[in-house]
Amino acid sequence: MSALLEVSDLTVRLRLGDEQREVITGTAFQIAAGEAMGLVGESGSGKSMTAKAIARLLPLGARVSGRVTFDGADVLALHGAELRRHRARVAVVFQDPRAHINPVRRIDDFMTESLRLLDDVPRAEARRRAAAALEEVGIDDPAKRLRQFPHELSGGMLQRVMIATALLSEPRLLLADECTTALDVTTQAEVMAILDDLRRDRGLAMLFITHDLELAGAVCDRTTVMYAGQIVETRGSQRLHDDPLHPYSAALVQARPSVTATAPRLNAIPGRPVSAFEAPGGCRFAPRCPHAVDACRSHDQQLTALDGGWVRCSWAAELRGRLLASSPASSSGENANA
Amino acid sequence: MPEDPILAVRGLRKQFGAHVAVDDLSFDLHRGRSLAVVGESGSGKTTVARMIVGLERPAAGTIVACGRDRSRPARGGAERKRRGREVQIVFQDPYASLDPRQSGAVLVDEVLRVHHDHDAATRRRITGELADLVGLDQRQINALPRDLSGGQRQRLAIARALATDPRVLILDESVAALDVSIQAQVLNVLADIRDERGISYILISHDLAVVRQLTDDAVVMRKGAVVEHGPTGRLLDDPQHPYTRMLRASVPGPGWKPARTLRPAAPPSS
Amino acid sequence: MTRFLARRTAMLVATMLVASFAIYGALYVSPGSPLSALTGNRPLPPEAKAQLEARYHLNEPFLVRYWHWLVSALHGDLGESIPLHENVSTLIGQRVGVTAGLVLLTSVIIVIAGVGLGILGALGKGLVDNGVLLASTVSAALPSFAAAVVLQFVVAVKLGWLPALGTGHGFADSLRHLLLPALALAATSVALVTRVTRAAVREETGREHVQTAVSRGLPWPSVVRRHVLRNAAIPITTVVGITIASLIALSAVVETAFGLNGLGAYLVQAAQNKDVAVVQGISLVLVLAFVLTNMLVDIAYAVLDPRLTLGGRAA
Amino acid sequence: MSVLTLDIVTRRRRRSGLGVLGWTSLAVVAVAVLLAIVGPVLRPFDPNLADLSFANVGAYGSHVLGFDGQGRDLLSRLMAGARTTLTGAAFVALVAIVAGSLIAVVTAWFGGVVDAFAAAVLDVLFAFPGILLAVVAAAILGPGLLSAGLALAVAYIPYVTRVLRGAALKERAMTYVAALEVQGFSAWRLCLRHLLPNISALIIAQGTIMFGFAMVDLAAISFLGLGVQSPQADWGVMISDGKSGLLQGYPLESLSAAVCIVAVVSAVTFLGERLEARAKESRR
Repeated sequence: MSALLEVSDLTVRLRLGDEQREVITGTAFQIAAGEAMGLVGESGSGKSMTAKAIARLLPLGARVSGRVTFDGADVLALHGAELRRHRARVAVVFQDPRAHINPVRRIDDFMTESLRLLDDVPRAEARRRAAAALEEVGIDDPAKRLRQFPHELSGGMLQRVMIATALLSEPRLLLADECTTALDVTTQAEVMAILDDLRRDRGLAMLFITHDLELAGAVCDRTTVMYAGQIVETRGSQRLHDDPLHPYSAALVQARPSVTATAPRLNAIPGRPVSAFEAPGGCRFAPRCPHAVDACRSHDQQLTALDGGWVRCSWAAELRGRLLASSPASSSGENANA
Repeated sequence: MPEDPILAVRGLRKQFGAHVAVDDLSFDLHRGRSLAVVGESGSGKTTVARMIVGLERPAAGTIVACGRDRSRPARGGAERKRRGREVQIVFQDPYASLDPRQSGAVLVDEVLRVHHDHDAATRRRITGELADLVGLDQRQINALPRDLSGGQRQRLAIARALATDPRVLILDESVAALDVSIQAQVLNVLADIRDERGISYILISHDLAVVRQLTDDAVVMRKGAVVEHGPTGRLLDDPQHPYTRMLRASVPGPGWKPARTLRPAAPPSS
Repeated sequence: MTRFLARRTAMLVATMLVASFAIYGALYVSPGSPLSALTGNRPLPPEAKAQLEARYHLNEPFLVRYWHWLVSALHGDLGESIPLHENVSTLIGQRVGVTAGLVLLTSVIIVIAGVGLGILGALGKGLVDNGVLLASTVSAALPSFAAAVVLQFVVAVKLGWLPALGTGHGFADSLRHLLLPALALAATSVALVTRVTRAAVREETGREHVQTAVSRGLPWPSVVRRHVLRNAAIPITTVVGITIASLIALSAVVETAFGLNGLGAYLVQAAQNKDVAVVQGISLVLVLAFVLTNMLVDIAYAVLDPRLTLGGRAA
Repeated sequence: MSVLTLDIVTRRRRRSGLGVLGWTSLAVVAVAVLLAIVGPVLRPFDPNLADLSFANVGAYGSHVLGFDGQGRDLLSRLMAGARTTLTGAAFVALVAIVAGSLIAVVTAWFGGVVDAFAAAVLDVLFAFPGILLAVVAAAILGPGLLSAGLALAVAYIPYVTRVLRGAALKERAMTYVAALEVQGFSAWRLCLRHLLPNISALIIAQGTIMFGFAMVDLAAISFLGLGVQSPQADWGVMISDGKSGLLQGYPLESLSAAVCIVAVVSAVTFLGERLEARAKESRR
């Protein structure tokens, strides 16, 4: 079976003034139709830029190399009407719905815009569909909501409007970029549930971008971890959580405090996360890795297959099973230069 | 025989127009202990923090810190400064909470000069000690905020708050904006400081995992009212109030599935 | 909206009340008796002086005189010019047309050229944008009187295409006479509007909600029309309105330069002659026009931006 | 490598340096300031010595720019006029900026009633455009640089205050101010040592921009005959004086003064806007 989305050797450089800054280096992954994959990382990991590259929404001046294939089409080569058709079939749900919905137009206009402009659906029919979509995401009195302006709705409600709108255009892939980060926890749970339900009902594929490993694990079959613009590990979500292969994935799993138990001390990762353009040669995680040896710093690491997943660490097989047990970093080390 | 609480809050209330932000809040905080004020947006938890440090004036109720009432505005500079030596605060946004024109060293030095008559050498020594305590090196403490990362800025904000050696430190979502790996570092630093200085924390947070990690007791607020109050461990393992249960059930973890649920008589999502 | 209008109107009335008091009061306390201007500083026989004082209400207390002046002003009577022995309202009526015509023509130029060039620059690339930028920079540095001098010399004196001075008769001739003054008056303002428009459109283009529209596969012209321009219209309307309002006072300079028989030029003359009643009257009219224009801007703003239902404009 | 989007970001390239335009502007301003200081002393001839037989005569011997409509040496008048023109504008900008900063900081700090009152007063003041106020001032105090300058300064205050108050409010809302309040810092110290310095870049930028405006408006008022009075040398007066010559085909007097004003104003405005952009950039 061929994948719905196939990304290979994707490298993105952004232009900042005179500089070209690399933000993604050689990313590669596939998503099958109907599959959900989590993309997890800290700031600077390049996870959001990956989504933007797939939707062709990179900022002006960005340079992209590699290959992105969506449903057989070469995404990076699309332009004009074909590019617009591609964008219509890839729906994006952004982090901050308030900024991503035009504040001076009514919800009605926002939801039905692409139906009316792209598919020539009559206004009344478009509105009927929008109302039905709002009911699906659990919004009462859709007729009233459609007449309102964005500022009259709460953040959680707006995000549900965003999701309903994304589904209206019957996309094949959903890119959810930190789409619940700005919401309250209880609202997040509800929005996630809605998203998960509707996605499964429709057999919609999803790339779920988040900094929260647990959240990704809850709604995605597979999770990919990025660090400094590179993928460091891809595995089934459950296995990644219980038996991580890459020291960084392990560190992420352990750094988060738990709601069920108080740790005497958290397993903090020393140093701070870096972006691709600031990353050192060799293994990019080496400066923060408790298992790093000299060879890590001098040799680039390759993504290699291991136990049904992929990992970018030449010591992964040897370290396996020991990562989660590793002792917390010494306090002097972790204070070094956050 | 328990000693007097370092901070006692009784019947605290605040309104903004017709909107009641905080209603009838009471708690005690003892030396070296930590208390969480948990809630979602609109719960009034931040207003609680602002009232305790004197940035908002309570409509009713009393706040007593170190045996002295602080529910009314300070009269005169001396009282204002004394309050500053009793309770301090660290805010959420590491980018807005530092004067962009001051390096850490200059900032801490100014705070010390306002409060004490130390000579320059003493102030330098204390600044160095504080930098060590929060884990900033020589270069970082002398750098301007714009040259520091979010985590480093937050460490600096903690150092500033500790400069007057307060008895109570309020952490208003202080680790919420940080990356996971940095958050863990700062939480460890906060634990170290408590061990070393016997300071008490009030953690204002929506993050139950962070609450569990750092606090002994917790108050759960919803729309200004207290819904549950008890030891953090018990409260999270065996929540009594339906709202606390819902909060707890919303936290992703191993085996967690989001459920399209709940919200019995809840208001339209906030 | 009704509440907003009511509030805004109340503000306007209050402002005008204070402003009229200030205008009247300031000129009242000005040194030199109004009669001295009339008599050319010659000493007057006491009975003649008393007669004149009674005629012009000069012997009554200040507040009473202000009240008289205000009430008559509300009835359209702005008093009498002592040196000219003529009713100020009549004098204003004869000249208001020229000024209104000048401001109107200038406004049209500003809206068409300023907004048009601004959008062109913002959406255009390379040469187009750089051209707009250059033109607006040069034009921004050209004060109206300097523009007047240059235009008079080049277009009127050297080329002889348009008249350098005077008001003209009949519609077409008046328009011919107003064209150069309007261009001179527009120079700086067009540049300002162009730059603000360009910046506003640029800024809207970078907004997240525009990115959303693009991400949904909408054609770029639709995105520009429905999102970029629609939203940029809010700051553009404000700056166009404020710019037009500022023309009302600036017209004095251009009218003087081109010898136009308008309100502004007349105000300047009256100030030189210490013709207090005329200065008060014209100031009041100009301030009213200015404040009214600003109120219209506020209303337009509220209509364009649904986020502002109540209360004033966010500064 | 496929280039997805055309690059139009190039204009931001030289953000740190001044660039050619910046340096040119700086040079123009430097020359103007120098002229204002030493011009009246260094001028080659007496700027007020009129000889009608030389009226509108072009360059002649050591009279590099020739003569004006009354036969006065044009270059000398330009040099002497620099001082009047620039000091007038500096006075206006200074008064407006000092008053504006003061009002902005005080209202932002106290908010509430103080702020509402100041806003109401400024709203009324806003109803008086600078030129109108200057004309009225001339009618009251008599024409002259002082009345024109005072009127303009007052008229600029609401504009300056509006910009600075916005910045001050933003600064006031930053949590570092709250943190220092909690430290027990006095309002005095916070305003003077933290709030004000942090908006100082914007204050300077506004002052520079206001200087440009003031030059234009003062010249306009002199042009109307209500500002600096002829025969005193001033660029605005010279434009006005040269008008009759201009209509007879002798544009040099008006044009040379106009060029001086345009050059200095555009230079000052360019620098002011650069300062403003930088101030805003650094406050992001």
